Amino acid sequence: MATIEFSEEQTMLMETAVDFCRKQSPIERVRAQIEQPQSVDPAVWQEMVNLGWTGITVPEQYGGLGLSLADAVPIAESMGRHLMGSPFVSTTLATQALISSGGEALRERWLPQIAAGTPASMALTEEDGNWNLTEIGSFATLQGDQLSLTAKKCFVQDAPDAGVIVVSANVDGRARLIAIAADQLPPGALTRETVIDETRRSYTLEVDALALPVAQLLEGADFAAIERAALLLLSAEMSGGLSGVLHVIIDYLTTRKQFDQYIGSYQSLKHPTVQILLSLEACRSHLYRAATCMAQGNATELEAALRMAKAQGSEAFAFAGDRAVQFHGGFGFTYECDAQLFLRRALWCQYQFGDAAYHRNLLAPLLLDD
Amino acid sequence: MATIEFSEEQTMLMETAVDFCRKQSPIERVRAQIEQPQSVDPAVWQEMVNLGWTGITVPEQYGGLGLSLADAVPIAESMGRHLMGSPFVSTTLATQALISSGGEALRERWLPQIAAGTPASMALTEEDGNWNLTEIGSFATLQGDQLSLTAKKCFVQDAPDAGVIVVSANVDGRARLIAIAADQLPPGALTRETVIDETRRSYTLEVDALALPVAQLLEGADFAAIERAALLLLSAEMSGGLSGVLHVIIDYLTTRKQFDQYIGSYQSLKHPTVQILLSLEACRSHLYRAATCMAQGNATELEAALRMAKAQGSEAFAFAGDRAVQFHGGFGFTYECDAQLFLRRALWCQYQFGDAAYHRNLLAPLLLDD
Amino acid sequence: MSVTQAEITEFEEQADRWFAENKPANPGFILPETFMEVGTDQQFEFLRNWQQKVYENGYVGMSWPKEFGGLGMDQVFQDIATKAMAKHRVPFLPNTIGLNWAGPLILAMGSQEEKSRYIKGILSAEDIWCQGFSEPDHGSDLGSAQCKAVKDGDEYVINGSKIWTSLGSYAKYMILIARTSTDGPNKYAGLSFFLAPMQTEGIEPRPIKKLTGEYGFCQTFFNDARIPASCMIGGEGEGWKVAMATLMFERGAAGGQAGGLAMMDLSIDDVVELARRAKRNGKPAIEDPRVREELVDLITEARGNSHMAARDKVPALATDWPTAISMSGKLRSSELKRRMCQFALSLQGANGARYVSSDAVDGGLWQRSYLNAFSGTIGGGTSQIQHNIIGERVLGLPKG
Amino acid sequence: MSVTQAEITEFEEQADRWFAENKPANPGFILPETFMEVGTDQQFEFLRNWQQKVYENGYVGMSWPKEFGGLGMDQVFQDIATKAMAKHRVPFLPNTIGLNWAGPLILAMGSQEEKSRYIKGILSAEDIWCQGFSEPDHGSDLGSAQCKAVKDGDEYVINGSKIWTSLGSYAKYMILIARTSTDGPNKYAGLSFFLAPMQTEGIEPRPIKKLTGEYGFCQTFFNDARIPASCMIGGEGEGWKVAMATLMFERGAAGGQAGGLAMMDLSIDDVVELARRAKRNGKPAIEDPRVREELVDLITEARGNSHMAARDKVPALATDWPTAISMSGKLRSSELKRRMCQFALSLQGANGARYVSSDAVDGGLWQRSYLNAFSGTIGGGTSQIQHNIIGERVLGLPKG
Repeated sequence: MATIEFSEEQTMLMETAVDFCRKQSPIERVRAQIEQPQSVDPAVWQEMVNLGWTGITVPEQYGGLGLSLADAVPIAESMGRHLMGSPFVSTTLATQALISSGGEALRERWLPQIAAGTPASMALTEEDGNWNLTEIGSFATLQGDQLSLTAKKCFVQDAPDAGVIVVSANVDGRARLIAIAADQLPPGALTRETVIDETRRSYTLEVDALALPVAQLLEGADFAAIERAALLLLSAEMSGGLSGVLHVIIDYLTTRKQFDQYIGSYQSLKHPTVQILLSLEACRSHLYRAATCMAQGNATELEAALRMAKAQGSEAFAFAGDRAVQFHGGFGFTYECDAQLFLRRALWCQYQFGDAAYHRNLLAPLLLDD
Repeated sequence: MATIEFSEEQTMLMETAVDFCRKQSPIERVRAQIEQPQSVDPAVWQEMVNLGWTGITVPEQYGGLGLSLADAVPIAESMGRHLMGSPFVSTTLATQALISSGGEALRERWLPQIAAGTPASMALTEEDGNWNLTEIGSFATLQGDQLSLTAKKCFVQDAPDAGVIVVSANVDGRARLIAIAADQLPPGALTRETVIDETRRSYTLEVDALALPVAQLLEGADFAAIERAALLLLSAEMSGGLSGVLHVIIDYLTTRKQFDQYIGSYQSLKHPTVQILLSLEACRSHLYRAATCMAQGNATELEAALRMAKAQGSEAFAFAGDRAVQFHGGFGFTYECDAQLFLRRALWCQYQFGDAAYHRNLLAPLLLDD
Repeated sequence: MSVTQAEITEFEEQADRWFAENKPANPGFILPETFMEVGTDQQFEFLRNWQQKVYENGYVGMSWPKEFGGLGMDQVFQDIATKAMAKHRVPFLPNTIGLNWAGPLILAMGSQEEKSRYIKGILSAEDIWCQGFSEPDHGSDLGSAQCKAVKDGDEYVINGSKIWTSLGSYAKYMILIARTSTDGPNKYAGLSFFLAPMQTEGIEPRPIKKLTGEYGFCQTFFNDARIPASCMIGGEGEGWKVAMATLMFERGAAGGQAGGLAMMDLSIDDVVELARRAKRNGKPAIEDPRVREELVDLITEARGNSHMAARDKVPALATDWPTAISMSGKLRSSELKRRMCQFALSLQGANGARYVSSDAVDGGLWQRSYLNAFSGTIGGGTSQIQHNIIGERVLGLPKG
Repeated sequence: MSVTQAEITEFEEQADRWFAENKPANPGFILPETFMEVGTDQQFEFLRNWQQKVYENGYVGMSWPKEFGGLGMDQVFQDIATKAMAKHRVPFLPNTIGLNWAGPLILAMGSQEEKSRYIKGILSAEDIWCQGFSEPDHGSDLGSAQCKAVKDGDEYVINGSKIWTSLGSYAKYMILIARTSTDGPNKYAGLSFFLAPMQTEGIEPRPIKKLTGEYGFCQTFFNDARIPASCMIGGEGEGWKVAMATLMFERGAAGGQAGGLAMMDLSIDDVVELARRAKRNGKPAIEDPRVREELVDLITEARGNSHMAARDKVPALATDWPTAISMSGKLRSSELKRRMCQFALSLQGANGARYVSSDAVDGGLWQRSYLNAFSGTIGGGTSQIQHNIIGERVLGLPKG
């Protein structure tokens, strides 16, 4: 099997996604959406649903396309390229959780709704910002056929729009997952968070002794599968974002003059821009290597491939965002300049699901110890 | 007390040293000396002796100048600037060992000779390259008033010229120091080593059950003092070396043309050269801060100051040497170009007495833990 | 004036006590770190009140003449008071341009009448000052200023615009460089210097939204704005000379500043302290070996910078490039600050992605500081331009 | 020719066995890693003998025609043999220019007589070949070649010099680009291509001492050197075309290479393996957390490079800058190699300061490789120039 494979079906998906995001998410619309309560215009979301994107990894028996998560990569990448906000990533993650860990009843309840366009979300991280998904403080106690959940979760994306939120909590001393329906949340359970990437809609979810039927406890608790999905989709967003910010830099370097020369002719700007290009090429290659491993079911190499993609991409995108601001000079210091949008996106991506140092630390035993 | 102090006496010493090394060590002579068996021309060494340099830290009662080791800094720095080889550093280190750890008898025996011009040396490091001076495999057993020494020591500088070599060895389970006179070494005990800095004369010292009077065992075993002295003198050599290599770079950048422009006008060469300048300024500042702490007897700050000087200088000099070769293009790839002499010197300095990572590791508790 | 050691010691204790007792409580919103970052009325009023209180209690303008509102004391007392402010990490005094630029200039070159009119308001923060030197597209090159001042009777008519005007919306006066002539022997000769009243028809400061999402700078537009000819300080065409003198005051090289804390700057010690509190994966960040190595490296760099300043005062230890240290100060400190703040985010785990809000570590201070740090690496000549300047002027490398 | 899977499997086993059994013992001196690093007669003789043995046993030139000394077999067998050489880390075949440049060229464009004269000696390493393209001061810009060839009867008289001639002192022939005319429509038009005999009066290869202290390159001087006009390959003025064809052979794009291992390149796996053996402070370097993080980073970079090559073959995954990967190959691999070797020294504690000798870790291989690595970051256009080229040709940034 080839190191990197990309099917005709994936190629078609990519062409659609590239085209869609370019048209639906020009930078003025990204800026306008920042002022809106939702991360995406409902009409645009409906178009994404019509394209089948919310059901892309939902098995066919539940009304989805039944494709691999690798097929969601070109979509997340194209959205990252155009800084498009939307519940796509959180919905796809929740879908993965339900597929890998939910029992038949929960799958039947939620997957058809998701495929039909109801957003979903995940509530994993807590106040201490720990990236280890199984080290959590929230907990639920079992009383007969009822769960009593006490939880404070952070960075829950697009929570008010989600039909279902999959929440992690300790149950009997083990990290488990619970699917909560939107209408089960008490008023005031969700509070909007201020996060660095203004295209996001991030919420704190807080409940105290919330009673839930035990049937909402997911059968499995495959946190590794959820992390894998998150790393793949985040790496895709970063790869797209890197490409986007590189375009912003090149546009400025080829149109702005200083001392009568296009500033792109100065090596102090040109050479780091080349470094950013090469870091993008690396990022995209790690990304599609990881996607290929996932599609091929190559479990041996998948974890390392994903952590490499996240580590390399996090550093590269943050560097590119930082340099993009710097290279724009005085204009770069203004909110009006698009560089800051990408820098903020890069910082978001870097600090969700583990930064470069975190993943390098986990890569060491995978790569160095036999 | 000021952070950095420099007396009139030190200023005069520095002026002499700068002048002497410039005159005695032009680059052609450095290259010519590489082919010679010794690290310095005996006549030049005699002039250094005449200037009082071998006795600079030797107490007056033994015929020296009785100055602080801080006063040797401008000398080592100037020698580094001109890539001058000589047993000065190893002699001064051995002097420090005898002063800090030798008893009265050993001091009386060796310090006057050293002040009068007999080189001395230290034998500390072993085959495994461990930088921790007290973790050693060589050992001596005590039998009555005789020591029996079995040792293999590496990187013993200018060993054949040394009147005395201070050797570290385990005695009764503790790391100790033993002063061996040149005429006590059996034939074949010294083997020339091939080291990356060709201006050095480095030897392996190997003895098997060599019998020595117990009086040659130094009373104390202040390895920390020896390390401090080594770090200070090496940092001084590196500061000088950085300045030297920067001159080599600037000379080339201001005389060599490519595409009809002086290559120094290209930002890809100009900007890293500025980085090298700033790293030199940092190196020199750390160096003279450490020297000031040493002269002031500021034990609280001395260790950190020295390790910072060594860590920062090691990295900066190695970077500068590497860039110097690169910036000379095709000529930089030839032995004829002086850049390689500095790169080799930088690698030598970096890997003697601990590289940057080693010292940062030791700095962490000093700087971060109360 | 001779000052006794006893007086010094007594005042040190007094100042230390006063700032300990009067340090304002946390206002419940995040404060700016410098006068260039005042983004809300709330922040501005808080800081203005603080300066007023400091002034009323005699801790700023201590060495300025009594007749204009100062205390006429020896400079040593002001230095002690300023140190006490830094020690207790109280808020900075926001009228920076007044205290450090305009005030010293007026005291040195102004008329009796000008001193009476301006000085006291500077100290009490009643009259806020701003600075009009930079222009769009000309960066920090003063000589290229295009903003025009044309004399018309006893007025000058100003047209053009100035950029990066801090506190522009709050300022009563601006120190303004404008071009009164274009046919001098060089581009500097046609400049003049004004103490311009901001409440003038035709002067409009428009706030610029920064990449942080906050305000703090204006672009100030001049549209046939008429100011009295008497606002000029120095003669017509002497603006460059006056500006250079002002910059000398700003850099403290000539003395004369009113004193007082000018910024609440983050130092590497703050980052270390953050590393003790902030958590990565449930453990204090400072326990992570990689974090420790990086902190050591940053401390080494910061100390190197401070040792450079000390070494620069020892002529024998000036290197072969004696201007290297002084010419590189801005480059070194601004780049270090940017990297330091960037690194500080990595100490916070997933919370690195938060922004200014009560949920964020230190209220989002580090995220905001990282974005604000670009003002140092961009303003006053970008780091790229600084490299050129040092390469060419210090090392003698050929121009590009 | 059709090859069966059984034949392939059988040959794989045979080649694997032969190289396992015939891998030369450690010669007791450090071997070069490429043909550009052959510095001593001892090294040269060892490698020449090795190539001869490989040839005599039928593992090189397998796909070249039988009548000229090859085996006339399918290319697939050669590829298997070459892989087996790499797998067993046997020495490389030193006649690189002959096997990969001159040989394919002669087979493609040469006469029957030329093939008979040259090919067998290339394979057996009896006739060593060198390359005369680069000139001093013109770097890798072939078009600027100044070395002159003037026709005089049935000879050409050569004057000028060529630089970086590997194996120049051992070579029997040189593939030489020289200028036969200066008045063509462009600077490429006046070039011609020769198969020049090195044992000619007036041709003098002078060894260049490299920064490693070793030899491996020559500067070759031509002083009224007369070579037969029949040495020209391609017509007069067609040198550029022939050279470009030759470069295609070298890059393997056109096939036709004799095969065989061309270098013993160090990979990141070798560095990891070194980290297991080498000690820092008495412990295997690989146990040091900082070393581990750095190794992970280097592995990530190396794998990124190899994944790039794979991705470049998928047209749909070519980015907005489709030539980025192919144009940056040399820059990426040479800079990685330099940093990798530099890092390898830090794994050795105080022994990082040793040099080529039996006491050094791996005989000083890493120190020498680090210094030799500059041939990659300097030769064929420095890394700085590579950045310019990529910035301008791939990203469309303006020229400097």
